[in-house]
Amino acid sequence: MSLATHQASTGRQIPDRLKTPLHRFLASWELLLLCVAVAVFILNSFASPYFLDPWNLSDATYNFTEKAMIAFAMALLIISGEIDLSVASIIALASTAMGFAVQLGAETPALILIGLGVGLLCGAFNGFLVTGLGLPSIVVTIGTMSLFRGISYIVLGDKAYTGYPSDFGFFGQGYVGWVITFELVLFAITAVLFAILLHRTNFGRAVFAIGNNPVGALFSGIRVTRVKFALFLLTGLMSGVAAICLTSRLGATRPSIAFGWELEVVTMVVLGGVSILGGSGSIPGVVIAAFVMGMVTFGFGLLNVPGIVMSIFIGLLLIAVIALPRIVRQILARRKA
Amino acid sequence: MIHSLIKSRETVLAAAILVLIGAIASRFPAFVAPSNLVNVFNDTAPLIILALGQMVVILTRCIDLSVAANLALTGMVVAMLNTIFPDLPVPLIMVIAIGLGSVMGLINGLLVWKLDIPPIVVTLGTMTIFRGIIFVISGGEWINAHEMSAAFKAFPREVVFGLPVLSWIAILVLIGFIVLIGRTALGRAFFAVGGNPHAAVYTGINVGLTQCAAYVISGALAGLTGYLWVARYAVAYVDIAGGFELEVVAACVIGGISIAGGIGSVGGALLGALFLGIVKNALPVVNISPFWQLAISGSAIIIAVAFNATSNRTKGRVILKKAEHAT
Amino acid sequence: MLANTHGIKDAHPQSARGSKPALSLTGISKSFPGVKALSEVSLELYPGEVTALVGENGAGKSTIVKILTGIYQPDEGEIVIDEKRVAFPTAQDAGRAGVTAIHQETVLFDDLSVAENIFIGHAPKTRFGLIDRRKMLIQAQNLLDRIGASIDPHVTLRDLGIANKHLVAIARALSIDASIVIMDEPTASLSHKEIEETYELVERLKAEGKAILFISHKFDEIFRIADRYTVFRDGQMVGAGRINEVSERELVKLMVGRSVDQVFPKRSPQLGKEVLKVAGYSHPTEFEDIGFALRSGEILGFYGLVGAGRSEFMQALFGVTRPSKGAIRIDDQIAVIRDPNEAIGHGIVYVPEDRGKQGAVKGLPIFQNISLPSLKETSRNGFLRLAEEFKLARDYTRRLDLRAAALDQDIGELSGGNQQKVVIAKWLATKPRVIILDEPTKGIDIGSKAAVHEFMAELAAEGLAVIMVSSEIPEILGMSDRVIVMREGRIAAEFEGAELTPEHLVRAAAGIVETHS
Amino acid sequence: EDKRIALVVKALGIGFFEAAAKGAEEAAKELGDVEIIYTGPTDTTAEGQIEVINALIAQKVDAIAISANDQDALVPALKKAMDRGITVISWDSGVAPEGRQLHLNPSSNPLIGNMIIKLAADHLPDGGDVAVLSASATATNQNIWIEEMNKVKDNYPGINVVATVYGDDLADKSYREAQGLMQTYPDLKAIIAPTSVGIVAAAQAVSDAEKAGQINVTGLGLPSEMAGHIESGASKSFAIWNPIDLGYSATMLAYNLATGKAEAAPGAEIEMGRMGKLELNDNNEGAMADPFVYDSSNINDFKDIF
Ligand SMILES: Nc1ncnc2c1ncn2[C@@H]1O[C@H](COP(=O)(O)OP(=O)(O)OP(=O)(O)O)[C@@H](O)[C@H]1O
Ligand SMILES: Nc1ncnc2c1ncn2[C@@H]1O[C@H](COP(=O)(O)OP(=O)(O)OP(=O)(O)O)[C@@H](O)[C@H]1O
Ligand SMILES: [Mg+2]
Ligand SMILES: [Mg+2]
Repeated sequence: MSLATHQASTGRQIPDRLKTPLHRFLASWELLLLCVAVAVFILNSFASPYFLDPWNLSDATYNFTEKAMIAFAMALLIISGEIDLSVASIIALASTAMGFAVQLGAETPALILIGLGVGLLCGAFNGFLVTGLGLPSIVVTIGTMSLFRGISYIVLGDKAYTGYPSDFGFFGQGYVGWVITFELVLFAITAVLFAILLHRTNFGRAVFAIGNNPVGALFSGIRVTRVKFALFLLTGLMSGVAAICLTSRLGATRPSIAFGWELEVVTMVVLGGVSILGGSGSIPGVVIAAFVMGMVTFGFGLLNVPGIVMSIFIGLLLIAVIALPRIVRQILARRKA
Repeated sequence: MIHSLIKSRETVLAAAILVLIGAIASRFPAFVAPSNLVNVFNDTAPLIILALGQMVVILTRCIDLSVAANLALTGMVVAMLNTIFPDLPVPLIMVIAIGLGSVMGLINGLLVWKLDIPPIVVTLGTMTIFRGIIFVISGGEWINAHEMSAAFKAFPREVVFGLPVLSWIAILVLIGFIVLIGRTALGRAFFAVGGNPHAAVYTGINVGLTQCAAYVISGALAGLTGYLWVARYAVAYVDIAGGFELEVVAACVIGGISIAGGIGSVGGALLGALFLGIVKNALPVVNISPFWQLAISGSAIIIAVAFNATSNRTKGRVILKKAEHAT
Repeated sequence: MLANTHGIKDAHPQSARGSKPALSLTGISKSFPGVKALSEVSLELYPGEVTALVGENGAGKSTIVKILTGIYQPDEGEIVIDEKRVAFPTAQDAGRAGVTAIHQETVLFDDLSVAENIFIGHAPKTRFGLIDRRKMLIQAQNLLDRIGASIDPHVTLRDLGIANKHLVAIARALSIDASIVIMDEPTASLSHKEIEETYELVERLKAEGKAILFISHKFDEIFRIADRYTVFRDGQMVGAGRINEVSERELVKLMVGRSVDQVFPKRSPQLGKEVLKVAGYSHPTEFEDIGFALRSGEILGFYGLVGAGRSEFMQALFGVTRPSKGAIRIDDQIAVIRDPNEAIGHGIVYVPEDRGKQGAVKGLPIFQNISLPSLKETSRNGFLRLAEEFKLARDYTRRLDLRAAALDQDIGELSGGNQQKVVIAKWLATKPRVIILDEPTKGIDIGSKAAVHEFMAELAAEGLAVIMVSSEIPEILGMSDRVIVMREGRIAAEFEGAELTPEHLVRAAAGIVETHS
Repeated sequence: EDKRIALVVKALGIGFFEAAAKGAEEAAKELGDVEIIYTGPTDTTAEGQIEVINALIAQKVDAIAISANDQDALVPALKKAMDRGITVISWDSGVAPEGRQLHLNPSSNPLIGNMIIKLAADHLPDGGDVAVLSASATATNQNIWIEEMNKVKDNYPGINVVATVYGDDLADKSYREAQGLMQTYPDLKAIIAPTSVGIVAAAQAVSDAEKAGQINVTGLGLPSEMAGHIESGASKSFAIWNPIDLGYSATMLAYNLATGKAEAAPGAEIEMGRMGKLELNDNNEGAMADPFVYDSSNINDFKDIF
């Protein structure tokens, strides 16, 4: 355009960036979390002689892999300003559907399609209620949390589905090589995919824009409802993936499967530095948070600390990790004043 | 205009409740017997009290997920106190319960106010911490009916003018809230802070302090309910009222309290709690298989919220004269 | 309530000249991360006098207002009121010390009633310390009557238009018994009639002996109502004095550090072929039967009183809301626009009026705001290319003379005017064919305003079709080739060439029958 | 070196299991070279138990004795434990045969099923409506007992089982369910709660409704928790096996298997200290002892013990 040059002469040169990438990393949440993770690792290896054993560490990954895979999708959803509290119930429903199919003689490939399909359907239902009817997601998903698991109870009652085909066990129990489990590999792959999706694509940018200002995003030509709907689908899909892994690992389905996981998933996301108010967060942060939570629970498990005492620690960690930087900032500000 | 809007929302909910009761009564007349309705109300009283506390928190754009854990911890503490000092008078126990609940509310409030940590994170954290503390102080042991003093257990059950004390307490709290919300500066500040926190600063309202006050109120009520709960069910253990926080939030939202803050009413919270309470009480009466209960309450929440949202869609401004007359 | 005896006794407006300042600021500094918003500025306000504070966007005007009302704390410096040094930890402290303000943004509560909005924080109380609702409503009604606003105090604020909300903000400011009244661009979102009423109000406050700080980018009003002026440039105080001792040119020069041509750009419109034709566009409740044609290179003005439905219509054209009837033709092809994305696809873009909500995505950096609607161009196969985004942002921010610390700075940290520049830049970057500008210079300083006008002219010259919604008559007259006047959701009149006079516009906008006032 | 035996329970904090842990400690003291690890998840889920089991495998404990939250879902984890050379037995609430070496039933299931309905019938000479308040719908042992009860209910003419409801082993939910039963069935004469949580809550609901004496709450409960209700008359009698004995026996069995002193096989008889011998059936299951009935005549002797 001709006037670009014309006006450029009057315009001031604004630098692209105020801080170098290294600067930003040094002040980042991820670095803080990484330090916590390293500290937990070191503490654990001193506290228990059993910790630094490849097989044990490999077993320990089950404490977080399935939850983390949901947490990646949940991170995107929370960044966009929504939340899905029904994820654990989606697992229950998807697992029930797979169990039902097994009774009808379904083989592993069909089971996988069913698990993913039910996850997608549940996600679509949530997405429709939130984007189609404009209802607040936190409430909608409290409702579907009861509804989805409720359907499992209707179908299963006090029964359990068992008898999954033996090759189905691979997803939750199989090893890819040495101590590397299939779930760990799946976890790593989904982590990379979600990191790319959120941080390197237009879709990811739209997610951030929506989380910061949904109206502004709409006025900028972003199809807000579509993006949000897609995020609910994605969360449903990842719950389906988790359902496959967990069902395969347990080899059985009961309606109470994965009870209470939604809060652990949300905790993981928040610990990972995703703003619960939407608008900011990162996948690497969630990955590190998953490791931290997994290692803390495993480390305490090795010391036979009861789960509930562990949860005190997770609760303190959640608050402390978020509070510490703020306290430090306040002290620095006061000293400067 | 806002009054008529809120009124209409409440009327819709009240009508839904009446229809629900009517439908149940048509097949199970015993359900609407006064004695049973008293029972249902009494059963719902803890939910009403907690929903009112939760309401002020939600009004200020916060959320308190720690209410049930607060309730359980306070309940455990007063139950343990009762076993150690069986002669402690009930009023003193209630003061202790309210005080302890307030302190826990204050912890939430200070974390939100002074450290600016998002409310859902704070209360998610304190929820697990409070539960854990119960385990630590009780060693995981239960405190059972026979370990509690008779006076301790009797108070909430005492019937006064045909209603148990538990119900009367809920009614008193309700009246207190009508005054607090409608007629005090603090009550209006809850709306201001939630409606537009940015603007609240400009009007000199201390946003953090107001939110903190909301948490203290919610905590105090959770503490009070903690004693009532433990005394009524005559048992205290780590998991009492587990998951109740979601029910409390659901009651608020069904009652039309906007999760985005700034919108809501005492009547709404009451009706939301009653709605859930009636559904819960009616299911076993209507003899629906226990396996259906979860799905039905889930659907009820979704339908109520969807209904509420459509009946409450803001019409916005109307420019055309013609349209103005038409509506 | 306003005419407190205190004010009348202490200050004699006639003899105010040379009297002691009611308020004086000295050596005030304030820094934000990366920006020094104010450095050692001083300012004095006198009872019974209006001091105009002028300066470019981002000069620090609103910052000083916020310091004076307890919203920000200064890093250094002192505030003296009635010869006493004071500090305002909260907004209520400022109110108690007799300082009240109408802020630049309307900071009110959508879900509370008008009366509550006016009195929140200092509502009248009954004997028992409870809020006296009846008294509150009566006092609110009185205040609204005083400023000539016909607003029902029972109504929920959400149901009011932007202009009426602003009037409520004014009423609120007056509900505080203050000796110092600050007005930060009070007329920016008001239309002709309300602006006149605001001027009358200022006169009355003056007569009551109040010291008034008046911030504005509109020079005609500054010269009309101010007694003194103070100029800020880049966070520093660069001049002050009596208004009758300075000329408009000098003031502008002080502000921008150079002289600026204030006349609207000369244009010789080269109208091309018709790009947009709207026929019978209707909405169930907001507008009806809107039809017009727009040619490339043309600037079409939309004038009307606030609330006439212009923005509502423009948003329908942009696909935010759906019309109930009507059709759009682009390049003589029927076009269906169901959402903004499709509008952008058709080359129609909209610079919204409500910058904070609809324009800027606060929380995202400047460069990402600019690239947001152009992501299809800057990305490859859906993958981001940051270098392209920065390039786009550099090009367009430079063209609009943006003031910012860096392109990766959060847009929310910019001053209002600079945010508007980013929003305009983001739309220009999509290389649109039709650009709709809704109050494009609202709250923009004079230098930038001229730049925006010049820009519009150049865009039109390049063959863009421009629709400009404006409530400022000089701007509408100075820029438009043709003007459509809207009234109550309908087209009331259309003017062109010699018919384009202020009288015509005002009469058409007001509806001839109602011109008795 | 000490043998480390893990006693894994459904959830920590339940009185019944705390008592079992006491029994395990008693066995450890008797054996001398045993260290007991008493552990379990926070709430009664299979996933929680799996995490605990993984941690125990990692510590290379010698034996795991588990009361399972889910008879199937724990199988893969327990199999892994056995693959790594850990002795696995289940007690109280069982695991499917492929996931454990043997299962110790507190008592024989038919005996319990018969016992709970007999307790109700004994106080209803003229017959009447009775209802069942169970734990969660997924609890293995409760379901088996109710099934066994239904098989023999025709032996008690006049006793009419009108409903089965679930209190999920939550005091408040059980309380509400009991209330619901009283409302739905005005002629209800007895509530059978084969769960220690449910029976207390039901008894409380009955006394709150001032129906103590009209409705008899019975089933399986702990003397310490039921003492008050026996006194008030809300419950005339109830049964339980001694959880201390159960923990003791489980520990003894696990020890004997882990040290190779015995082998789990159909028909085998395995020593369990003072509790005698466990006889295994074709499923490698055995019953410890008969349930014992508590009423106002003997409750005071036991209420301070467990
Ligand atoms: N909260 C904040 N954080 C960071 N920077 C800020 C903040 N508020 C203001 N600033 C910066 O301070 C400077 C002064 O802003 P201010 O709003 O006072 O300008 P102004 O003179 O009122 O401009 P306008 O005429 O556009 O309203 C600007 O550079 C702005 O970017
Ligand atoms: N009830 C309302 N509350 C808040 N904002 C509203 C309301 N109604 C409309 N608005 C917004 O206010 C602006 C006014 O739009 P409208 O088209 O009605 O008037 P207009 O002729 O553009 O007048 P002006 O823009 O000068 O106020 C629009 O941006 C619209 O979204
Ligand atoms: Mg400003
Ligand atoms: Mg407009």
